[in-house]
Parts: sequence; C-alpha cells; structure tokens
Amino acid sequence: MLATVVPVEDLAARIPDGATVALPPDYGYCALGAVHALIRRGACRLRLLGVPAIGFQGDMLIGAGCVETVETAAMTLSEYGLCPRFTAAVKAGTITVVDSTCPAIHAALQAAEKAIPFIPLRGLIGSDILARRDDWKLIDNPFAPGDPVVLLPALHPDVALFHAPMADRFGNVWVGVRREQMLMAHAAASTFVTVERIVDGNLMDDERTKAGTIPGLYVTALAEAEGGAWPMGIPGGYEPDRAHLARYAELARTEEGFAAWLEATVMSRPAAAE
Amino acid sequence: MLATVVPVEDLAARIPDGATVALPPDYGYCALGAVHALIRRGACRLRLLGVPAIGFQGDMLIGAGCVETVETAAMTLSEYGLCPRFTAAVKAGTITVVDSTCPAIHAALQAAEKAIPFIPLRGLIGSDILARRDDWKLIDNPFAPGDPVVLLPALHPDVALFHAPMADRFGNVWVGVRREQMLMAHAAASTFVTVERIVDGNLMDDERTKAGTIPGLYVTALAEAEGGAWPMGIPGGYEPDRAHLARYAELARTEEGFAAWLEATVMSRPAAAE
Amino acid sequence: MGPRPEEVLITAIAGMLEGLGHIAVGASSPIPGAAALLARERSAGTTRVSILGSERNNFFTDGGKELFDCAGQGRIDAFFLSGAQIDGAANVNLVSIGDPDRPKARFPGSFGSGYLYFVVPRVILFRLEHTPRTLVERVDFISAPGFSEDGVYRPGGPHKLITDRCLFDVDRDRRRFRLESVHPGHTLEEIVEQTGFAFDIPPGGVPETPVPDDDTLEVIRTRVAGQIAEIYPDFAARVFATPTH
Amino acid sequence: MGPRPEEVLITAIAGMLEGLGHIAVGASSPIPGAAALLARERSAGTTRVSILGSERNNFFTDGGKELFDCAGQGRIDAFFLSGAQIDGAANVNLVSIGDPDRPKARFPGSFGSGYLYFVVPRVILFRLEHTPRTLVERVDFISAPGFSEDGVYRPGGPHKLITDRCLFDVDRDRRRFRLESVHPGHTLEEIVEQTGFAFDIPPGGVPETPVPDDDTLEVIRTRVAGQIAEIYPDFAARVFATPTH
Repeated sequence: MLATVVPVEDLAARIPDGATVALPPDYGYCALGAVHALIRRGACRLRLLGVPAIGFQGDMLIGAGCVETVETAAMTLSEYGLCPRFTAAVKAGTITVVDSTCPAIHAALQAAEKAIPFIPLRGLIGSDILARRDDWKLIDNPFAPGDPVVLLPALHPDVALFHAPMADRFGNVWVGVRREQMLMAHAAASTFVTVERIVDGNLMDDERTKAGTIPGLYVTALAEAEGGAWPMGIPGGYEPDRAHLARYAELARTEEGFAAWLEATVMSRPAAAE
Repeated sequence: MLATVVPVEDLAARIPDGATVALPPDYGYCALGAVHALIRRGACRLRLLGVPAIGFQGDMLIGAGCVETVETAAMTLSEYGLCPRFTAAVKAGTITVVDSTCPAIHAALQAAEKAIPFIPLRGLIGSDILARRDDWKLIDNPFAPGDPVVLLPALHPDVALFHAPMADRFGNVWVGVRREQMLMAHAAASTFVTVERIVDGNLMDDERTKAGTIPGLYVTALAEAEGGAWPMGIPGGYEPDRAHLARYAELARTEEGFAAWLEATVMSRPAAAE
Repeated sequence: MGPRPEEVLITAIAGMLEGLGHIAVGASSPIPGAAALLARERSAGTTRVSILGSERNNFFTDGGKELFDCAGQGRIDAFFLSGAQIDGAANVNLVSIGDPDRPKARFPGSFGSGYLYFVVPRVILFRLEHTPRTLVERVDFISAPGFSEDGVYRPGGPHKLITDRCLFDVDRDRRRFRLESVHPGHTLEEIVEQTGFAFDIPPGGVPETPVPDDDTLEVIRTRVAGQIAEIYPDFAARVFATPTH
Repeated sequence: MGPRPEEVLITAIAGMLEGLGHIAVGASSPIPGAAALLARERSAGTTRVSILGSERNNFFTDGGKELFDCAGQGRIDAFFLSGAQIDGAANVNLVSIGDPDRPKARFPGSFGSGYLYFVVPRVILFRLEHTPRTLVERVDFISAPGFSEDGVYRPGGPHKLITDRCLFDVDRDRRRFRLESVHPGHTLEEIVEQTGFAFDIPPGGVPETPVPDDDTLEVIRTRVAGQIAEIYPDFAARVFATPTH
C-alpha cells in the first residue's frame, strides 16, 4: 500500500489546532521544517508532549503562541541553556506545564501502544511530581498488600511528529535505534513524518534496515524534506547549525528578539506549497 | 567489556535444574544444539516458558524427561502436527501445563523488563485460561469503575536460551526483527545464546546492525555453534532439515520411537567439551 | 473450469472483508490468506494485508507482541480464528477435550485467541471440518468466549462462521448463529444433522452461497494464486496447480 | 603539575565506583563521566560504563525507555543526579523556585530523577555550586525524595553528595548528610557557612579529600582524558588541554 506523500506545509496543515502533539527530544530526529510550517499556519492551542523531553522546537512553538500546555520530563536547550520562551511563558502563566518524569512518559505511551488502560511505575512516591498529578493514582499492589505503587493512565497523543533519515514509497520509515519514535507512532492516532529522502525499493526487504523501521501501517503522511531537521542536526547525518542555535538562544531571551528571529527565520521563508 | 564465550556443553551446564527457561517459537531462532546438550547433561525439573509458543525443542525436552512444567500459549510442531511427547506427557499427567495466551506472555515479560510488579491486559475475561490462573487477578479499573480488567504479575524467567545469526566479541547479539528474543534477554536473570558465528568488530558501530542488536550487557554467556539451530533453520540463513523434522514427528509418536531418535540424534553425538 | 470449493470459500470470505483497511491472517491459513489477498486486489490499493508466520509477508518490526498491540490499537479490522471445537455461543476451544488436567485430547493451545477475539472488530471463525464433533453445543474449554457480559471491554467479536458446508451470520443481540447460506452441493438437512449446536434458520429459506463470477475466478487464479504460492506452495499447487519452487 | 580541582573530584568519585559492574552517566556530566571511565580503567575489564546523550557511547538499542528499564532490572549500579536545589534530607529539585504554577525561577524539569533515585543503588549527588542557594534546608519542589517511608519499594537512593567544596556521606538511618572530607583549599568553617542545611560533623575532625597519586594522575591525563575528549571536547580542552577535533 503506497504512502500518502505531501509537501511539508500540507503535512503541518493536517495537524489540527488543539491537538496533543508528541515530539522527540533534541537528540532525536526533530521535524523542525514541519514545526516552522505549523508556526506559519498559525497553529494554536497545541498540547505538546515531550518524549520524554523537548528542546528548541517546543520553545519556538511556545514563543510563537501555538501552545496551550506542555507535558514533559524536561524543557531544555542543553548546552545552550534554559528554554527562554518556555521560561517566560511559565512565569507569565500563559502556558500550563504538566511536570512528568522520563520513564512515566515512556510507560504511559507503552500503555497506549499496548491498548491497556493504565500501567504501573515504580518510584515517584513522595515526589511533588506525583503530588501535582491528579490524573495518576497511588494504589496498593493487588499482588502484595502493603506495597504502594503508582498507576499512570495510558497517554494517547493525537499526533506524533518527527523527522527521519529515510522512508520508502510504502511509508516505511527508518529510525534505527531511535525507537522512542516508533513508540510514538504506535501510540499516536496520527503520525506525520518528514524525511531526508524517499528511497527506492522497500526498507522491509533488507533484514538489517527492517530491524530499525516503522511500518507504513502507522504512518499517516510523509513529506520529503532534505535538511528538514535544520537547525537541528540528525545523528549519523548532518551536524546541528550551532551558530544558528546559539543565536536563537540569545535572541529568544526577549520577546522582541524572538519576534525578530521568527520573522527572519520562519515567517519570511517561502512556503513550499504556496 | 568482553563477552564470556564457552563451548555449547558448558553453556548448557550453566542452566541449573529447576530453572524457568524462556524459549522462542520454532519460527524464531532456536538453540537446538544447546537444548540437545541440556538433554545430554540430564537436566531435570525445568520449567519451560514459551515466548509465546514452543515447538520441537520443547517436545524433545519433555520426551527426555527434563521438564516439570510448561507455561505457553501453544505447543505445536506446526505443519508437522501436534507435539507428540507433550501430548503423551499431558495425558499421563507427568507434566503440568499452565495455559496462557500470546499477548499475556509478551505483556508479563514486558512487566519484568520494566521492573513493574504487574501489567493489565484486555481480553481474557470469561475464558477458561483466566479461570484456571490463580496467579492472575481480575480487578475493577481504578480509573473507570465498572470496567473489569485482568492484571498479570511480571514473569521473571531465570534463563533465556536462544540462537542468533551472529554476535561480536563484546557479547552484542544480532537478532534483527526477532525482538521477542531481546525482550526475553531483558526480562531474564541470565541469558545464554548460541550463534552461528562471532564476527570481528562491534555490531554497535553500524547504525543498521545496531538497531537489531541485543547489547552485551544482557548476555550472560555465548557459544559459537555453526548450524546451532539444526534441525530447525534460521530465518534468512539456512532452511530447516524438513526430512529430519518429519522423521522426529513420526518417531516421537511412541516412547520407543522417541528413545531411538534420542539415542541416535542426541545422546550418541560426541559432546564438544568432553 | 467451474469454481472449486476452495474458490467459493475464498470469494465468500473476501466479501466479508470489502473496504477494510487492514486484514491480518494467522499462520497456516491458506484460504483466509487467499481471501484477504483477493480483497486487497479489489480494493484499488486501500487494503493492507499482513500474513503472519510467513517471513516474507510479516511487516511487523517490534517483535512477537506487535500483532497484539496493533490489534489492541484498533489497527486490525479483521482476523481469523479456528477451533478444535466451536459452540453455539461462538465460544472457541483450542486447548483440550475432557478435564484439562487429564485430557482425552490435547490441542496446541489458545495462541492469541483469548485476546484477539476481544479486540478485532471482525473475527471470522473458520473451520473446514463441519461435524457434530467440531461444532458442539458447549465447548470443553473456553479459549476465547464468543460474547461478554455488559461492561467488559469488547470492541471485537465474531462476525461470521464459515465451514466447508455453509456460512453462518452472527446475531450479536441473541448471541447465536444464523444460517446465512449453504455452499453449492450441500443441503440444509445435512447442515442441521452435522451441527452440534442449535442455530437460527431465517424464515423464507436459505440461499446458496454465491459462486465467483468469471472475473473473480480470473483474479483468484492469476494474481491471488501467484501470491499465495509464495506463502503456501503446497496449497497453491494442489488447488491452483501453481508450480512450486 | 599537581592535581587540578577537577582531578581531585574525578578521583574521589572513582573511589565510590570501585568494583561496580555497570555505571551509567547522564548527559552533560564530564566530571562524573571521567570518574566512571577512571573506574573502568582500574577494573581490569569488569566495569561497564554507559554515557548517555552521547551517540558514540550509548549502547542501548531499545529506545529512550531502555535506560530506565535497565535500571529497574537492577542492571545499573551507579548513577549521578544533580539539582537546582538539594536539601538536608537529600531531596532533589530540578523544577522550580517558589510556587510551581507561577515560579520565581523555572528549571528544565525532573528528567528521570523521580524514578532513577528509587532504583539505582548508588546515586551520587553532584553539585559544583556549593552555596546556601543550592544546598538548602528544604527544596521548593521535590523532583525526587531523598528517602522513603517504610514499605515503599526503594532499592536505590543517595550514596554520596559531592560539591566543589567537600564530600558528604549519607547516613541512611538518620536520613542526613555527614561531612566525609573537605577538598584541598577549603575549610570546615567555609562549608558550614555555605551550606543551607544542617549536617553531621564526625567527632574527631574531618580529613582532607585525598588527592590522586601520580599513577592515578597519569591514567586520568592520558587514557581518561583521551576518551572524555571524544564526548566532551570543550571540557577536555579546558581541563586537560586535550586538542579538540
């Protein structure tokens, strides 16, 4: 069955306002081109889910006013510091942050992947993460009374959005060891992927590439976007544009600086589909 | 860190009597050479766990008197019919069968992999599988009262035993898409693997082989055993020895026939380590 | 040459699969497999077929659990189950006859039935041996129940029961089978006699199971036969005289 | 050249890791990373080190969840945690200062601390800025609690707290820190003044943190520096004058 292949702007247009959007961390494969297209189309009320953390792409979406809530284990620009638009929005109270912890996000997505209503997780007891999560439950282990354990409800993102080095015409997407992206695709209702290139043949035909491939079954639509992670890099592909990232981190410290960055980098870029 | 590499007989010697041993189905990579060595060393009281089903290797171990219980979703020789020694043992009451269903075995191993005490699973309610499992619990979903759901306790095998096409000197084992073997290795206390060949270099260095590789961290010991799946085949490698398998299925219909097969095929083979 | 019995079954099953997005077929199921491939041929590229237990046609990449996870996610629209016994309440037995602890007969086991029957919307029960021994009043062991109490999570369940003699529809409200059609060469009397459970017979008579038209037969014997031969060479050689390789 | 402050820390931490089978180090942790590599150098091939957030040194193949699953399985013996605040009960805050809903300061978030602190036997708390602002009486937000009630599953917990001024041991019974040693160039008075929480001072005086001997320095500056430069080139260039590439 052939994949639905669309331009990047169309991919972004398929992500509705108000959607819960699962995003990979900066060290994964981030679909920055599609994120910029989301900003250009004026997406709003997005509910971001970090799998398990979010970096530049989340800060950009927040700065552009696209975001209502963020559930994540962390928001960080790593060696470039804190996320400035995120920090400003939290302090201003314009977004809601739902603090989580990495394994809770993975586990709750696995619950969605397995179509089970909840999943237990060790740890968390006595933390303010748990204290502030009305949606989590502390129960007594039914198999061993006297053993308190936290239950997390399954996390069902509306959308998974990420980038990958390659896909084929059947929508099979190679992510290698970045299996949190496979988990996102399994757990989400819709999965949108940008790829560096669409290759000939079928990634399932070689046992080695097959082992790191998300079957097209889970992929709603693909866009071919060479350099689609820019200004992030892709592991094993190209390096991040460190100068641009440093400039972003610097400019985004102020609303005006962010607005200038946004205009120059995102808004003034001709949309491929226009 | 270098892997522990031993002869096949030594690998089998490290699997203690009474151990719960997780085994892959016939369409996976089965370590038949090691299973034969287990029979030669007179292993007993083994508790087999099919992940999720077992075929020839289980029937051989049962016929040789090595097995006390079998927990599995199925025991089958597929196109070669029912498992004759298993069927005879069940009828004679000399082994205990714990009937399960495929996703329950996968889910309970995932619970062990995640170090969570239990995991829910849909389905099962109203089945005799559930009715006969004292170790499973039916609870009311704490997030949605009135929604009954089954909880399975984590399944912690003592041993995972399987074959693979290749490993490297660091104990990294390539299984490709046979990720139930990775799950077994994550869930088991000890993992013993026979491989067709130990390759030079490091399987983690190539992003493509890395995606289908079990890290050496989970591998207790390796044995190099070319043709170590015989008389089973390995997918993408060699074909099963269909004539031998058909002869086994025929001979194993009687205790005498099985004994003759055992003597000719297993007991009289010179043990590599002797 | 007129339609063979297998081709009637393939066509009847393909009719149950029309317009579905994703059909999964278990191991060792050549007729359901061929039916799924026929449905795919007719879908103009909108139907996906996963055939399990076949290296070449297994498109899953997340281990043995993925089929079940995928079904749980609602991404599998139809699946096939068989049973050593199937009863009038659509219960399926894949385990044993008699006391399960000291059985008179022991079968392989339940496989994934205890789960898939609950979550796949169209589970097609398929049993070629239609006798009072296989279609029983009450199964000796419930691998998977046909119906569930109110409140039990159950988006899936039985859709049809097809045998070598006839096709039954499922009345989910009455929790019974209803005879839908009788395969060519078989009779209502024979079916009543050979069925161990009570079932409904619609007033006004039961039609014959439609035979494939010439176009359908052509597709089955060319494109479907060619694909199925890669997976089930013996079946294809026997039914379609496809050369094995 | 004598030992640099970083080399004293690396040596002290490596001492906490002796004989362990598997040490995991989080992202952006050059000193813990170097200490783990030093422990590995001394282990004669029995210590495994996983350095996360580094493509080259990440040996996991099951996605982001594997680190946590692996730790839960008891396969990780030591890990490092830091905190914007750490308090006298070993609670760690990685989230915010003030009301979390309208914070005065907001940090990245808890990452995996709310889990790893519970399951890794030796969690080494590491905070280079030792001031009353960072080492506080009571954290504003508990990302991960230092200790747990009886009955809570907790095979892991705090093992040591090391700062740029000193090393604290953990008294699990009294649920407090106890000063273990003072780094060269620092004083007990300074530490009391710069620590926002109460801690125990063993009677009879507190020793100076041992400095690495010449053999250790040699290993750090050659084999460890070479490996750490691949992961943290800036750190290696600054501390060891290792050429960047």
